[in-house]
Amino acid sequence: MQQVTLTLPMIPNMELTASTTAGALGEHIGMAQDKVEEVQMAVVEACINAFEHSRSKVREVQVQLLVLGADEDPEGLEITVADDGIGFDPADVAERKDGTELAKLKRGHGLKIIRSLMDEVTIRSSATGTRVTMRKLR
Amino acid sequence: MQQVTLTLPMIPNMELTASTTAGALGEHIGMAQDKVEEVQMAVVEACINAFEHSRSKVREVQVQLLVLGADEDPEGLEITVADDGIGFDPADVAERKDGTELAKLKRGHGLKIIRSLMDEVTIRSSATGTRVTMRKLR
Amino acid sequence: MTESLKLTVDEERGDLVVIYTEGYINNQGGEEIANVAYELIEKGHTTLLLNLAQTKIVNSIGISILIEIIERMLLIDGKLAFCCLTPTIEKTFNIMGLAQYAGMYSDEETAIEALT
Amino acid sequence: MTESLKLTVDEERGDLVVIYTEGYINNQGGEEIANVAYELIEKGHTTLLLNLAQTKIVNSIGISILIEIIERMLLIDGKLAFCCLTPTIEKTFNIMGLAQYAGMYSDEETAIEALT
Ligand SMILES: Nc1ncnc2c1ncn2[C@@H]1O[C@H](COP(=O)(O)OP(=O)(O)O)[C@@H](O)[C@H]1O
Ligand SMILES: Nc1ncnc2c1ncn2[C@@H]1O[C@H](COP(=O)(O)OP(=O)(O)O)[C@@H](O)[C@H]1O
Repeated sequence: MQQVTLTLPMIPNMELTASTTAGALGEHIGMAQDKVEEVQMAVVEACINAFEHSRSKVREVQVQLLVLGADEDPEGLEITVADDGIGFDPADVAERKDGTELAKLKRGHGLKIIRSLMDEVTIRSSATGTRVTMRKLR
Repeated sequence: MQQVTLTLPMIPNMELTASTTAGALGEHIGMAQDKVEEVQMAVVEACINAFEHSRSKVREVQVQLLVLGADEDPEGLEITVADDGIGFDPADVAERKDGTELAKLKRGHGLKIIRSLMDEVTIRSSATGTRVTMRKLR
Repeated sequence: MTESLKLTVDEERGDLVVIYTEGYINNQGGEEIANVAYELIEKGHTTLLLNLAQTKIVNSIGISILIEIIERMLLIDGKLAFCCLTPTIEKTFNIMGLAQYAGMYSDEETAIEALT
Repeated sequence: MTESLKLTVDEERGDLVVIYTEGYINNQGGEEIANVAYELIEKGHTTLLLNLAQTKIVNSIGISILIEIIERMLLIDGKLAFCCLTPTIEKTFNIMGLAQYAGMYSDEETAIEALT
Protein backbone atom coordinates (compact mmCIF):
# COMPACT_ATOMS: atom_id res chain seq x y z
CA MET A 1 0.00 0.00 0.00
CA GLN A 2 1.43 3.32 -1.05
CA GLN A 3 1.10 5.95 1.58
CA VAL A 4 2.76 9.24 2.49
CA THR A 5 2.36 11.16 5.73
CA LEU A 6 3.51 14.76 5.88
CA THR A 7 3.79 16.90 8.99
CA LEU A 8 3.86 20.44 7.71
CA PRO A 9 4.45 23.66 9.62
CA MET A 10 1.81 26.30 9.01
CA ILE A 11 3.94 28.65 6.98
CA PRO A 12 3.03 30.23 3.65
CA ASN A 13 3.11 27.96 0.61
CA MET A 14 3.63 24.84 2.70
CA GLU A 15 0.28 23.69 1.26
CA LEU A 16 2.15 23.27 -2.01
CA THR A 17 4.17 20.46 -0.47
CA ALA A 18 0.90 18.58 0.00
CA SER A 19 -0.31 19.37 -3.51
CA THR A 20 3.01 18.41 -5.10
CA THR A 21 2.88 15.09 -3.27
CA ALA A 22 -0.70 14.53 -4.42
CA GLY A 23 0.46 15.32 -7.95
CA ALA A 24 3.25 12.74 -7.87
CA LEU A 25 0.96 10.07 -6.39
CA GLY A 26 -1.87 10.84 -8.81
CA GLU A 27 0.44 10.59 -11.81
CA HIS A 28 1.96 7.45 -10.35
CA ILE A 29 -1.40 5.68 -10.33
CA GLY A 30 -2.29 6.95 -13.79
CA MET A 31 -4.99 9.40 -12.77
CA ALA A 32 -5.93 11.78 -15.59
CA GLN A 33 -4.21 15.15 -15.32
CA ASP A 34 -7.41 17.16 -14.88
CA LYS A 35 -8.45 14.94 -12.00
CA VAL A 36 -5.01 15.19 -10.44
CA GLU A 37 -5.25 18.97 -10.60
CA GLU A 38 -8.68 18.85 -8.97
CA VAL A 39 -7.26 16.79 -6.12
CA GLN A 40 -4.39 19.25 -5.79
CA MET A 41 -6.75 22.23 -5.59
CA ALA A 42 -8.86 20.50 -2.93
CA VAL A 43 -5.79 19.62 -0.87
CA VAL A 44 -4.58 23.21 -1.02
CA GLU A 45 -7.96 24.44 0.25
CA ALA A 46 -8.03 21.93 3.09
CA CYS A 47 -4.51 22.94 4.16
CA ILE A 48 -5.11 26.67 4.06
CA ASN A 49 -8.33 26.19 6.04
CA ALA A 50 -6.27 24.52 8.74
CA PHE A 51 -3.60 27.26 8.50
CA GLU A 52 -6.20 30.05 8.62
CA HIS A 53 -8.90 28.83 10.94
CA SER A 54 -7.69 26.04 13.20
CA ARG A 55 -5.75 28.13 15.75
CA SER A 56 -3.61 25.05 16.25
CA LYS A 57 -1.11 25.49 19.07
CA VAL A 58 1.58 23.35 17.48
CA ARG A 59 1.10 25.22 14.20
CA GLU A 60 1.38 22.02 12.21
CA VAL A 61 -0.93 20.16 9.91
CA GLN A 62 -0.83 16.41 9.24
CA VAL A 63 -1.47 15.34 5.69
CA GLN A 64 -1.89 11.67 4.90
CA LEU A 65 -2.04 10.58 1.28
CA LEU A 66 -3.13 7.06 0.50
CA VAL A 67 -3.46 5.10 -2.71
CA LEU A 68 -6.79 3.26 -2.64
CA GLY A 69 -7.04 -0.29 -3.96
CA ALA A 70 -4.36 -2.87 -4.62
CA ASP A 71 -0.85 -1.87 -5.66
CA GLU A 72 -1.32 -3.50 -9.07
CA ASP A 73 -4.72 -1.97 -9.54
CA PRO A 74 -4.89 1.42 -7.81
CA GLU A 75 -8.38 2.86 -7.62
CA GLY A 76 -7.83 6.41 -6.51
CA LEU A 77 -6.50 8.65 -3.78
CA GLU A 78 -7.64 9.30 -0.25
CA ILE A 79 -6.21 12.34 1.45
CA THR A 80 -6.70 13.40 5.05
CA VAL A 81 -5.78 16.84 6.29
CA ALA A 82 -5.80 17.01 10.07
CA ASP A 83 -5.14 19.76 12.58
CA ASP A 84 -5.31 19.87 16.38
CA GLY A 85 -7.06 23.22 16.48
CA ILE A 86 -10.34 24.49 17.93
CA GLY A 87 -12.61 22.76 15.44
CA PHE A 88 -15.94 23.94 14.02
CA ASP A 89 -19.39 22.63 13.24
CA PRO A 90 -19.52 21.87 9.52
CA ALA A 91 -23.34 21.91 9.65
CA ASP A 92 -23.11 25.46 10.91
CA VAL A 93 -21.17 26.83 8.00
CA ALA A 94 -24.14 28.63 6.47
CA GLU A 95 -24.22 30.60 3.29
CA ARG A 96 -23.36 34.17 4.11
CA LYS A 97 -26.29 36.45 3.46
CA ASP A 98 -24.79 39.80 4.33
CA GLY A 99 -23.41 42.45 1.99
CA THR A 100 -23.87 42.86 -1.73
CA GLU A 101 -24.27 39.89 -4.00
CA LEU A 102 -20.68 40.08 -5.17
CA ALA A 103 -19.22 40.77 -1.74
CA LYS A 104 -20.94 37.60 -0.59
CA LEU A 105 -18.82 35.66 -3.03
CA LYS A 106 -15.63 36.71 -1.38
CA ARG A 107 -15.13 34.12 1.33
CA GLY A 108 -16.63 30.89 2.55
CA HIS A 109 -15.69 28.84 -0.50
CA GLY A 110 -13.01 26.47 0.69
CA LEU A 111 -15.33 23.67 1.78
CA LYS A 112 -17.56 24.11 -1.28
CA ILE A 113 -14.54 23.82 -3.55
CA ILE A 114 -13.35 20.70 -1.75
CA ARG A 115 -16.79 19.07 -1.93
CA SER A 116 -17.22 19.95 -5.60
CA LEU A 117 -13.83 18.74 -6.76
CA MET A 118 -13.63 15.49 -4.80
CA ASP A 119 -15.85 12.41 -5.09
CA GLU A 120 -16.36 11.94 -1.37
CA VAL A 121 -15.63 14.22 1.58
CA THR A 122 -15.94 13.54 5.30
CA ILE A 123 -15.31 16.19 7.91
CA ARG A 124 -14.84 15.25 11.54
CA SER A 125 -14.34 18.20 13.82
CA SER A 126 -14.39 18.69 17.58
CA ALA A 127 -12.84 20.96 20.17
CA THR A 128 -9.60 19.01 19.76
CA GLY A 129 -9.23 19.42 16.04
CA THR A 130 -10.46 18.85 12.53
CA ARG A 131 -9.93 16.01 10.06
CA VAL A 132 -11.00 16.46 6.46
CA THR A 133 -10.89 13.17 4.55
CA MET A 134 -11.45 13.27 0.83
CA ARG A 135 -11.41 10.67 -1.89
CA LYS A 136 -11.22 10.75 -5.61
CA LEU A 137 -11.35 7.72 -7.86
CA ARG A 138 -9.09 7.38 -10.81
CA MET B 1 13.17 26.38 15.27
CA GLN B 2 11.45 25.74 11.97
CA GLN B 3 11.88 22.19 10.82
CA VAL B 4 10.13 19.80 8.48
CA THR B 5 10.70 16.08 8.19
CA LEU B 6 9.38 14.22 5.18
CA THR B 7 9.26 10.47 4.72
CA LEU B 8 8.88 9.97 1.01
CA PRO B 9 8.29 6.76 -0.92
CA MET B 10 10.71 6.24 -3.79
CA ILE B 11 8.29 6.84 -6.60
CA PRO B 12 8.81 9.12 -9.58
CA ASN B 13 8.57 12.86 -8.95
CA MET B 14 8.42 12.41 -5.18
CA GLU B 15 11.68 14.39 -5.12
CA LEU B 16 9.55 17.39 -6.07
CA THR B 17 7.84 17.20 -2.69
CA ALA B 18 11.23 17.83 -1.12
CA SER B 19 12.08 20.65 -3.51
CA THR B 20 8.69 22.33 -3.07
CA THR B 21 9.18 22.23 0.69
CA ALA B 22 12.66 23.69 0.33
CA GLY B 23 11.13 26.40 -1.86
CA ALA B 24 8.51 27.36 0.71
CA LEU B 25 11.07 27.40 3.54
CA GLY B 26 13.61 29.35 1.50
CA GLU B 27 11.07 32.00 0.57
CA HIS B 28 9.85 32.05 4.16
CA ILE B 29 13.30 33.03 5.43
CA GLY B 30 13.80 35.57 2.66
CA MET B 31 16.45 33.69 0.71
CA ALA B 32 17.00 35.15 -2.78
CA GLN B 33 15.12 33.26 -5.47
CA ASP B 34 18.23 32.11 -7.35
CA LYS B 35 19.65 30.66 -4.16
CA VAL B 36 16.36 28.97 -3.37
CA GLU B 37 16.37 27.37 -6.80
CA GLU B 38 19.94 26.17 -6.27
CA VAL B 39 18.90 24.52 -3.02
CA GLN B 40 15.95 22.93 -4.80
CA MET B 41 18.13 21.52 -7.56
CA ALA B 42 20.58 20.07 -5.02
CA VAL B 43 17.75 18.49 -3.03
CA VAL B 44 16.33 16.90 -6.16
CA GLU B 45 19.74 15.41 -6.98
CA ALA B 46 20.21 14.03 -3.47
CA CYS B 47 16.76 12.44 -3.56
CA ILE B 48 17.13 10.83 -6.97
CA ASN B 49 20.53 9.49 -5.95
CA ALA B 50 18.82 7.73 -3.05
CA PHE B 51 16.01 6.54 -5.35
CA GLU B 52 18.43 5.28 -8.00
CA HIS B 53 21.40 3.96 -6.11
CA SER B 54 20.55 3.17 -2.51
CA ARG B 55 18.73 -0.17 -3.04
CA SER B 56 16.82 0.68 0.12
CA LYS B 57 14.57 -2.15 1.24
CA VAL B 58 11.87 0.10 2.64
CA ARG B 59 11.93 2.19 -0.53
CA GLU B 60 11.67 5.39 1.45
CA VAL B 61 13.85 8.42 1.83
CA GLN B 62 13.90 10.72 4.84
CA VAL B 63 14.29 14.40 4.12
CA GLN B 64 14.84 16.80 6.98
CA LEU B 65 14.72 20.52 6.30
CA LEU B 66 15.91 22.88 8.98
CA VAL B 67 16.07 26.65 9.22
CA LEU B 68 19.49 27.62 10.58
CA GLY B 69 19.81 30.42 13.11
CA ALA B 70 17.24 32.05 15.34
CA ASP B 71 13.59 32.33 14.30
CA GLU B 72 13.86 36.13 14.17
CA ASP B 73 17.12 36.02 12.28
CA PRO B 74 17.25 32.94 10.05
CA GLU B 75 20.65 32.30 8.55
CA GLY B 76 20.00 29.66 5.95
CA LEU B 77 18.80 26.14 5.31
CA GLU B 78 20.22 22.76 6.24
CA ILE B 79 18.78 19.79 4.45
CA THR B 80 19.54 16.14 5.09
CA VAL B 81 18.54 13.41 2.68
CA ALA B 82 18.89 9.97 4.26
CA ASP B 83 18.29 6.46 3.01
CA ASP B 84 18.80 3.04 4.62
CA GLY B 85 20.38 1.51 1.55
CA ILE B 86 23.69 -0.18 0.78
CA GLY B 87 25.83 2.94 0.98
CA PHE B 88 28.94 3.85 -1.04
CA ASP B 89 32.37 5.33 -0.53
CA PRO B 90 32.23 8.99 -1.55
CA ALA B 91 36.03 9.04 -1.89
CA ASP B 92 35.70 6.29 -4.44
CA VAL B 93 33.43 8.11 -6.80
CA ALA B 94 36.11 8.76 -9.38
CA GLU B 95 35.79 10.66 -12.60
CA ARG B 96 34.78 8.24 -15.31
CA LYS B 97 37.51 7.87 -17.88
CA ASP B 98 35.86 5.53 -20.34
CA GLY B 99 34.15 6.39 -23.60
CA THR B 100 34.31 9.52 -25.68
CA GLU B 101 34.71 12.91 -24.10
CA LEU B 102 31.04 13.69 -24.48
CA ALA B 103 29.84 10.26 -23.38
CA LYS B 104 31.85 10.79 -20.20
CA LEU B 105 29.62 13.73 -19.42
CA LYS B 106 26.54 11.62 -19.31
CA ARG B 107 26.45 10.38 -15.73
CA GLY B 108 28.22 10.87 -12.45
CA HIS B 109 27.13 14.45 -11.93
CA GLY B 110 24.69 14.35 -9.05
CA LEU B 111 27.26 14.80 -6.29
CA LYS B 112 29.17 17.42 -8.26
CA ILE B 113 25.98 19.42 -8.76
CA ILE B 114 25.14 19.17 -5.06
CA ARG B 115 28.63 20.27 -4.02
CA SER B 116 28.68 23.13 -6.50
CA LEU B 117 25.26 24.53 -5.66
CA MET B 118 25.42 24.29 -1.86
CA ASP B 119 27.78 26.08 0.53
CA GLU B 120 28.64 23.02 2.60
CA VAL B 121 28.05 19.33 1.98
CA THR B 122 28.74 16.36 4.26
CA ILE B 123 28.21 12.79 3.14
CA ARG B 124 28.11 9.98 5.65
CA SER B 125 27.68 6.57 4.12
CA SER B 126 28.01 3.03 5.40
CA ALA B 127 26.57 -0.40 4.70
CA THR B 128 23.42 0.68 6.53
CA GLY B 129 22.71 3.76 4.53
CA THR B 130 23.64 7.21 3.31
CA ARG B 131 23.06 10.68 4.75
CA VAL B 132 23.76 13.72 2.63
CA THR B 133 23.66 16.91 4.68
CA MET B 134 23.88 20.20 2.87
CA ARG B 135 23.75 23.81 3.94
CA LYS B 136 23.21 27.04 2.20
CA LEU B 137 23.31 30.43 3.85
CA ARG B 138 20.80 33.09 3.01
CA MET C 1 10.22 26.33 -9.27
CA THR C 2 9.64 28.84 -6.49
CA GLU C 3 6.04 29.73 -6.57
CA SER C 4 5.99 33.48 -6.02
CA LEU C 5 3.89 35.12 -8.68
CA LYS C 6 5.43 37.00 -11.58
CA LEU C 7 3.41 39.59 -13.48
CA THR C 8 3.90 41.10 -16.91
CA VAL C 9 1.72 43.98 -18.07
CA ASP C 10 1.02 44.78 -21.71
CA GLU C 11 -0.43 48.28 -22.03
CA GLU C 12 0.03 48.43 -25.81
CA ARG C 13 -3.40 47.02 -26.57
CA GLY C 14 -5.37 50.24 -26.97
CA ASP C 15 -8.06 50.49 -24.30
CA LEU C 16 -7.41 46.99 -23.05
CA VAL C 17 -4.58 46.06 -20.73
CA VAL C 18 -3.44 42.45 -20.54
CA ILE C 19 -1.85 41.22 -17.31
CA TYR C 20 0.06 37.94 -17.64
CA THR C 21 0.48 35.89 -14.48
CA GLU C 22 3.08 33.22 -13.89
CA GLY C 23 2.83 31.08 -10.76
CA TYR C 24 0.63 30.54 -7.74
CA ILE C 25 -2.21 32.99 -7.05
CA ASN C 26 -2.40 32.84 -3.24
CA ASN C 27 -3.15 35.82 -0.98
CA GLN C 28 0.19 37.40 -1.74
CA GLY C 29 -0.17 36.78 -5.47
CA GLY C 30 -3.73 38.13 -5.42
CA GLU C 31 -2.50 41.27 -3.71
CA GLU C 32 0.23 41.76 -6.26
CA ILE C 33 -2.36 41.54 -9.03
CA ALA C 34 -4.62 43.97 -7.15
CA ASN C 35 -1.80 46.50 -6.78
CA VAL C 36 -1.10 46.38 -10.48
CA ALA C 37 -4.82 46.56 -11.33
CA TYR C 38 -5.45 49.55 -9.05
CA GLU C 39 -2.49 51.37 -10.55
CA LEU C 40 -3.90 50.76 -14.02
CA ILE C 41 -7.35 51.97 -12.91
CA GLU C 42 -5.71 55.12 -11.51
CA LYS C 43 -4.19 55.67 -14.93
CA GLY C 44 -7.67 55.56 -16.44
CA HIS C 45 -7.79 52.00 -17.79
CA THR C 46 -11.20 50.37 -17.42
CA THR C 47 -10.81 47.03 -19.18
CA LEU C 48 -8.34 44.50 -17.83
CA LEU C 49 -7.68 41.00 -19.09
CA LEU C 50 -5.90 38.53 -16.84
CA ASN C 51 -4.11 35.90 -18.91
CA LEU C 52 -3.60 32.92 -16.58
CA ALA C 53 -1.85 30.65 -19.08
CA GLN C 54 1.19 30.27 -16.83
CA THR C 55 -0.76 29.86 -13.61
CA LYS C 56 -1.47 26.24 -12.75
CA ILE C 57 -2.75 26.72 -9.24
CA VAL C 58 -4.76 29.26 -7.27
CA ASN C 59 -6.40 29.25 -3.87
CA SER C 60 -9.69 30.69 -2.66
CA ILE C 61 -7.99 33.48 -0.73
CA GLY C 62 -6.23 34.61 -3.89
CA ILE C 63 -9.48 34.43 -5.83
CA SER C 64 -11.30 36.45 -3.17
CA ILE C 65 -8.82 39.27 -3.83
CA LEU C 66 -9.57 39.02 -7.55
CA ILE C 67 -13.24 39.41 -6.63
CA GLU C 68 -12.34 42.66 -4.87
CA ILE C 69 -10.83 43.90 -8.11
CA ILE C 70 -14.03 42.97 -9.94
CA GLU C 71 -16.04 44.94 -7.34
CA ARG C 72 -13.86 47.97 -7.88
CA MET C 73 -14.21 47.55 -11.62
CA LEU C 74 -18.01 47.43 -11.47
CA LEU C 75 -18.01 50.72 -9.50
CA ILE C 76 -16.25 52.49 -12.35
CA ASP C 77 -18.21 50.68 -15.07
CA GLY C 78 -15.11 48.76 -16.00
CA LYS C 79 -14.44 45.11 -16.66
CA LEU C 80 -12.05 42.42 -15.50
CA ALA C 81 -11.94 39.33 -17.67
CA PHE C 82 -9.90 36.12 -17.66
CA CYS C 83 -8.42 33.94 -20.35
CA CYS C 84 -6.39 30.74 -20.69
CA LEU C 85 -7.53 29.08 -17.46
CA THR C 86 -6.72 25.44 -16.79
CA PRO C 87 -9.90 23.31 -16.65
CA THR C 88 -9.56 23.03 -12.87
CA ILE C 89 -9.12 26.77 -12.32
CA GLU C 90 -12.12 27.44 -14.57
CA LYS C 91 -14.14 24.90 -12.60
CA THR C 92 -13.10 26.57 -9.35
CA PHE C 93 -14.07 30.02 -10.63
CA ASN C 94 -17.46 28.60 -11.55
CA ILE C 95 -17.90 26.94 -8.17
CA MET C 96 -17.21 30.34 -6.62
CA GLY C 97 -19.84 31.94 -8.84
CA LEU C 98 -17.43 34.23 -10.65
CA ALA C 99 -18.85 33.55 -14.10
CA GLN C 100 -21.68 36.06 -13.76
CA TYR C 101 -19.36 38.94 -12.90
CA ALA C 102 -16.33 38.32 -15.09
CA GLY C 103 -15.87 37.06 -18.63
CA MET C 104 -13.85 33.88 -19.07
CA TYR C 105 -12.34 33.14 -22.45
CA SER C 106 -10.47 30.13 -23.71
CA ASP C 107 -7.72 32.14 -25.39
CA GLU C 108 -6.40 35.66 -25.55
CA GLU C 109 -7.58 36.33 -29.09
CA THR C 110 -11.19 35.46 -28.31
CA ALA C 111 -11.02 37.56 -25.17
CA ILE C 112 -9.65 40.61 -26.96
CA GLU C 113 -12.27 40.34 -29.68
CA ALA C 114 -15.06 40.14 -27.12
CA LEU C 115 -13.70 42.98 -24.99
CA THR C 116 -12.84 45.56 -27.63
CA MET D 1 0.70 21.99 -11.32
CA THR D 2 1.38 18.41 -12.34
CA GLU D 3 4.90 18.27 -13.49
CA SER D 4 4.81 16.06 -16.55
CA LEU D 5 6.55 17.77 -19.42
CA LYS D 6 4.66 19.40 -22.26
CA LEU D 7 6.36 19.99 -25.61
CA THR D 8 5.49 22.31 -28.46
CA VAL D 9 7.37 22.15 -31.73
CA ASP D 10 7.71 25.03 -34.16
CA GLU D 11 8.92 23.80 -37.54
CA GLU D 12 8.12 27.05 -39.34
CA ARG D 13 11.54 28.57 -38.75
CA GLY D 14 13.29 27.55 -41.95
CA ASP D 15 16.18 25.22 -41.21
CA LEU D 16 15.85 25.66 -37.50
CA VAL D 17 13.28 23.88 -35.36
CA VAL D 18 12.36 25.30 -31.96
CA ILE D 19 11.15 22.93 -29.25
CA TYR D 20 9.39 24.62 -26.32
CA THR D 21 9.39 22.75 -23.05
CA GLU D 22 7.00 23.30 -20.16
CA GLY D 23 7.64 21.52 -16.88
CA TYR D 24 10.14 19.22 -15.24
CA ILE D 25 12.88 17.63 -17.35
CA ASN D 26 13.43 14.34 -15.51
CA ASN D 27 14.21 11.00 -17.18
CA GLN D 28 10.71 10.77 -18.63
CA GLY D 29 10.78 14.38 -19.80
CA GLY D 30 14.24 13.91 -21.30
CA GLU D 31 13.01 10.88 -23.20
CA GLU D 32 10.04 12.78 -24.54
CA ILE D 33 12.38 15.47 -25.83
CA ALA D 34 14.66 12.81 -27.33
CA ASN D 35 11.74 11.17 -29.16
CA VAL D 36 10.72 14.47 -30.68
CA ALA D 37 14.33 15.33 -31.55
CA TYR D 38 15.00 11.98 -33.23
CA GLU D 39 11.84 12.32 -35.26
CA LEU D 40 12.96 15.74 -36.41
CA ILE D 41 16.40 14.38 -37.28
CA GLU D 42 14.74 11.60 -39.31
CA LYS D 43 12.88 14.29 -41.20
CA GLY D 44 16.21 15.87 -42.10
CA HIS D 45 16.42 18.71 -39.59
CA THR D 46 19.93 19.34 -38.27
CA THR D 47 19.57 22.41 -36.07
CA LEU D 48 17.38 22.24 -33.01
CA LEU D 49 16.80 24.91 -30.40
CA LEU D 50 15.36 23.96 -27.02
CA ASN D 51 13.55 26.91 -25.48
CA LEU D 52 13.43 26.18 -21.73
CA ALA D 53 11.58 29.36 -20.70
CA GLN D 54 8.78 27.37 -19.07
CA THR D 55 11.04 24.80 -17.41
CA LYS D 56 12.02 25.74 -13.88
CA ILE D 57 13.58 22.47 -12.83
CA VAL D 58 15.62 19.68 -14.38
CA ASN D 59 17.55 16.76 -12.97
CA SER D 60 20.84 15.20 -14.00
CA ILE D 61 19.17 12.10 -15.44
CA GLY D 62 17.07 14.29 -17.72
CA ILE D 63 20.14 16.27 -18.73
CA SER D 64 22.07 13.08 -19.48
CA ILE D 65 19.39 12.25 -22.05
CA LEU D 66 19.83 15.69 -23.58
CA ILE D 67 23.54 14.90 -23.84
CA GLU D 68 22.62 11.79 -25.84
CA ILE D 69 20.75 14.01 -28.27
CA ILE D 70 23.82 16.23 -28.58
CA GLU D 71 25.96 13.15 -29.33
CA ARG D 72 23.58 12.10 -32.06
CA MET D 73 23.60 15.63 -33.43
CA LEU D 74 27.39 15.76 -33.60
CA LEU D 75 27.39 12.50 -35.62
CA ILE D 76 25.29 14.13 -38.32
CA ASP D 77 27.10 17.47 -38.12
CA GLY D 78 24.04 19.02 -36.56
CA LYS D 79 23.51 21.24 -33.55
CA LEU D 80 21.38 21.31 -30.43
CA ALA D 81 21.26 24.66 -28.66
CA PHE D 82 19.40 26.01 -25.64
CA CYS D 83 17.81 29.30 -24.78
CA CYS D 84 15.94 30.98 -21.92
CA LEU D 85 17.47 28.94 -19.08
CA THR D 86 16.92 29.97 -15.48
CA PRO D 87 20.22 31.00 -13.82
CA THR D 88 20.23 27.76 -11.83
CA ILE D 89 19.64 25.54 -14.85
CA GLU D 90 22.38 27.38 -16.74
CA LYS D 91 24.71 26.91 -13.77
CA THR D 92 23.87 23.20 -13.69
CA PHE D 93 24.53 22.82 -17.42
CA ASN D 94 27.90 24.48 -16.88
CA ILE D 95 28.73 22.25 -13.92
CA MET D 96 28.01 19.27 -16.16
CA GLY D 97 30.32 20.66 -18.85
CA LEU D 98 27.64 21.08 -21.47
CA ALA D 99 28.77 24.53 -22.54
CA GLN D 100 31.48 23.23 -24.88
CA TYR D 101 29.08 21.02 -26.83
CA ALA D 102 25.91 23.07 -26.99
CA GLY D 103 25.20 26.77 -27.44
CA MET D 104 23.33 28.50 -24.64
CA TYR D 105 21.57 31.77 -25.39
CA SER D 106 19.76 34.17 -23.11
CA ASP D 107 16.76 34.59 -25.40
CA GLU D 108 15.25 33.04 -28.49
CA GLU D 109 16.06 35.94 -30.79
CA THR D 110 19.77 35.84 -30.00
CA ALA D 111 19.76 32.07 -30.41
CA ILE D 112 18.07 32.18 -33.81
CA GLU D 113 20.45 34.86 -35.03
CA ALA D 114 23.46 32.84 -33.96
CA LEU D 115 22.16 29.57 -35.38
CA THR D 116 20.91 30.67 -38.81
N1 LIG E 1 -9.62 23.40 9.92
C1 LIG E 1 -10.56 24.23 10.42
N2 LIG E 1 -10.54 24.56 11.74
C2 LIG E 1 -11.45 25.40 12.26
N3 LIG E 1 -12.45 25.97 11.53
C3 LIG E 1 -12.52 25.68 10.21
C4 LIG E 1 -11.59 24.81 9.59
N4 LIG E 1 -11.93 24.71 8.28
C5 LIG E 1 -13.01 25.50 8.10
N5 LIG E 1 -13.39 26.08 9.26
C6 LIG E 1 -14.54 27.00 9.48
O1 LIG E 1 -15.44 26.87 8.41
C7 LIG E 1 -15.65 28.12 7.78
C8 LIG E 1 -15.87 27.95 6.29
O2 LIG E 1 -14.68 27.52 5.65
P1 LIG E 1 -14.50 27.66 4.10
O3 LIG E 1 -15.70 27.12 3.42
O4 LIG E 1 -13.23 27.04 3.73
O5 LIG E 1 -14.46 29.22 3.82
P2 LIG E 1 -13.40 30.33 4.27
O6 LIG E 1 -12.10 29.64 4.56
O7 LIG E 1 -13.31 31.24 3.10
O8 LIG E 1 -14.00 30.99 5.49
C9 LIG E 1 -14.44 28.94 8.13
O9 LIG E 1 -14.68 30.32 8.09
C10 LIG E 1 -14.12 28.44 9.54
O10 LIG E 1 -14.92 29.09 10.46
N1 LIG F 1 22.35 7.39 -1.82
C1 LIG F 1 23.26 6.60 -2.42
N2 LIG F 1 23.34 5.29 -2.12
C2 LIG F 1 24.26 4.50 -2.71
N3 LIG F 1 25.14 4.93 -3.64
C3 LIG F 1 25.12 6.23 -3.98
C4 LIG F 1 24.19 7.13 -3.41
N4 LIG F 1 24.42 8.35 -3.94
C5 LIG F 1 25.43 8.22 -4.80
N5 LIG F 1 25.87 6.95 -4.85
C6 LIG F 1 26.98 6.41 -5.66
O1 LIG F 1 27.79 7.47 -6.12
C7 LIG F 1 27.86 7.46 -7.54
C8 LIG F 1 27.94 8.86 -8.09
O2 LIG F 1 26.74 9.56 -7.88
P1 LIG F 1 26.43 10.85 -8.70
O3 LIG F 1 27.59 11.78 -8.63
O4 LIG F 1 25.15 11.42 -8.19
O5 LIG F 1 26.25 10.39 -10.20
P2 LIG F 1 25.17 9.42 -10.88
O6 LIG F 1 23.96 9.41 -10.02
O7 LIG F 1 24.95 10.05 -12.20
O8 LIG F 1 25.84 8.08 -10.97
C9 LIG F 1 26.63 6.70 -7.99
O9 LIG F 1 26.81 6.12 -9.25
C10 LIG F 1 26.49 5.66 -6.89
O10 LIG F 1 27.33 4.59 -7.11
